Amino acid sequence: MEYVYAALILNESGDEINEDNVTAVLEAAGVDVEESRVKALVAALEDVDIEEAIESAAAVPAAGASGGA
Amino acid sequence: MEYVYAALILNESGDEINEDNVTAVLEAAGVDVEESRVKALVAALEDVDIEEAIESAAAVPAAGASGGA
Amino acid sequence: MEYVYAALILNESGDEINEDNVTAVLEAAGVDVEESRVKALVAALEDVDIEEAIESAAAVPAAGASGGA
Amino acid sequence: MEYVYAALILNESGDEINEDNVTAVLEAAGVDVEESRVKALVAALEDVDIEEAIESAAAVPAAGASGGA
Amino acid sequence: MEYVYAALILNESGDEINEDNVTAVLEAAGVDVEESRVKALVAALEDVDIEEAIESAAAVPAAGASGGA
Amino acid sequence: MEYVYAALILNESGDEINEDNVTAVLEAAGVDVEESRVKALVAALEDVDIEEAIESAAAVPAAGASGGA
Amino acid sequence: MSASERTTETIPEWKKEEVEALTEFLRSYDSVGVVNVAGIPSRQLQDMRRELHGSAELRMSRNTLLARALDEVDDGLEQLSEFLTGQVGLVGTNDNPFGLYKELEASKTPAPINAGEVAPNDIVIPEGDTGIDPGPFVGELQQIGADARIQEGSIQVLSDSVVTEEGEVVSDDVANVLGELGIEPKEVGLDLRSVYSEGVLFDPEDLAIDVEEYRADIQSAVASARNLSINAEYPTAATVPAMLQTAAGEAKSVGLEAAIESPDLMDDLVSTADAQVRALAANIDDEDALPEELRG
Repeated sequence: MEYVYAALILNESGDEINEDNVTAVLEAAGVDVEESRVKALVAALEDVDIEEAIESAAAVPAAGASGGA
Repeated sequence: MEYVYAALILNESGDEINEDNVTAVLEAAGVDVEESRVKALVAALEDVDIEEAIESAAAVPAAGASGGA
Repeated sequence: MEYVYAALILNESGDEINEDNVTAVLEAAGVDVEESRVKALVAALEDVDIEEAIESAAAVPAAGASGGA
Repeated sequence: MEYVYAALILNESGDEINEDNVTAVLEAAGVDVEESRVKALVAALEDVDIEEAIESAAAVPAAGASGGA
Repeated sequence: MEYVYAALILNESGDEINEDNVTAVLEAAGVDVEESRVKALVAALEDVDIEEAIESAAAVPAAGASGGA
Repeated sequence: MEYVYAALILNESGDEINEDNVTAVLEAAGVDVEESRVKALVAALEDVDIEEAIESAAAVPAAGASGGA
Repeated sequence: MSASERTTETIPEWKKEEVEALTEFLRSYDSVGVVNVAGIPSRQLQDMRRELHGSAELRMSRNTLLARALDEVDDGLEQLSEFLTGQVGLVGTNDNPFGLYKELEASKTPAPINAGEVAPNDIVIPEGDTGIDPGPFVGELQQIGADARIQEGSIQVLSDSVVTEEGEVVSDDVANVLGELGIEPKEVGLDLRSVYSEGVLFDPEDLAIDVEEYRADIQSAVASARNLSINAEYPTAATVPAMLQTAAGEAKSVGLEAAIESPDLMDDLVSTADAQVRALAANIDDEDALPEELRG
């Protein structure tokens, strides 16, 4: 989940969510960064309205997670 | 919320959640870091069982998200 | 359920949900394809609004989440 | 969601969920496959028991249905 | 319940739900048809919105699914 | 759903649920029968204990009804 | 400048040494706070010093000397001078000031209150059995406003009773009763008035962090990340199970909607059909049209 958190910090700071910035944040936290995961994250977020995606409860997950817990 | 995200990245990377590390993560994300907020976060999280909070969050999301909407 | 998943991938890629395409997807996944099931699937989906059916799935879990909380 | 569907088909066929197989399934469906997303998916699934994850979902709708009624 | 099922099949095929048609369906299924019940059913259904009645059951299946699991 | 209804009528009449019988019931109702769906239906029902499936469903609606009340 | 030179000339050697020692103390810590020590019995103060040992250090002296030492260090610490009134001490710590505040709060202990003191909060005699045998004490309780009776062989308080409101002066009678019951309504400890830490002056209100709020923030942050991961279809180990569930749920929903004759769906299709036939039957008024099992 650390990759997603990194994107969320950038979203709040206003810096662009690109591969360099995500990598920099993760490295500052001592994460052993995998380039492909960074790429995938940036690609996945490209067309996403982050604010909206954060707020709209991902339907199943919550339920599923609690069921699985 | 960026301060909390920073703590969560450190929690996942396994690096200590201390003032230096939180500041480093935030600065890497271009956040204009307020030292006192970092201090407050670090002091507060000393008393929080982060793993437990994360797990219990799994149950919360849907509700939390809709509550926050 | 693999036949249905195949149809759903085609639904997302935009390729037609026909016997050839469903068969191709399943074979690529190493499924031992039964022609009659493919035919039945394609016939059954003919009059169904897949997007709508998917969305009705999303509606349930969300409720589940709050119920489970 | 097509990447996840592809993983689920492989799970049912019994073929390994690796980058090559996921890519093959998606390409057969005419998806313009992004390598990094495949990598991210496969990495995320590494320690996940798919059957268990799906079944814990099955338990949820019940609450959802009655809760929603 | 077979009489009511016969009505449901006719409802989907679009053929009229009348005594002849209900009787034909039941006989094709090897049912020893009671004329008076067919009459009563057809009369009773005259004022029923079948689609609506079916949809009111739609909430159940999801629950049923988990119940069956 | 007409294919499933047809199978359930046969289940009640006691006649075998085979391709011929299902087809006969559907044709009597004016359905334009697709052989592949009949085949798939009969094959899929082979391992299903219909009475049990119905009973597990019957248990739920009650719950659903009380939930709705 | 000349004024300070003049005072320096006039102060005795021991004071100079004391100021020097205090200055050294101040310089050795990142954060320095002023604490109110009024009303703390000396033995309790000793205990607190010992508890702080290792994370913080408490120094007391005459307020004028404390002020002089603060001035001497002169890197912003002099801002603490205004809090040097009454019985105070200085605490130094290399912990962060929020941590210091938490520690001081945690070290506070209950203490009895004396007649003539101002109640720091509502003083309550709680409902319950006092364990005291019937006697004149019940009258004393009633007199100060406690809902007391003799019941089942002892004096009982029937409901929580406020005997002195916050801000009121504690009377002799109340103090006596509280003493008799062993009620300690005060919280005694080092009361932080202000902290100066690495360039910032903190009020106690700034330092009172709500740990529960941070816990809630973590949950909300996790929820946001989950939502984003799933909605953006970026799988992570934490969210991929949920995505699998969603996908499986979607397939099931499509399968049921289309009545796909799949072995995985047959149970559900049969139960759906059954539910539908029952729902329709429920709309039929004429019992003659219903199968025996559904007739009322």
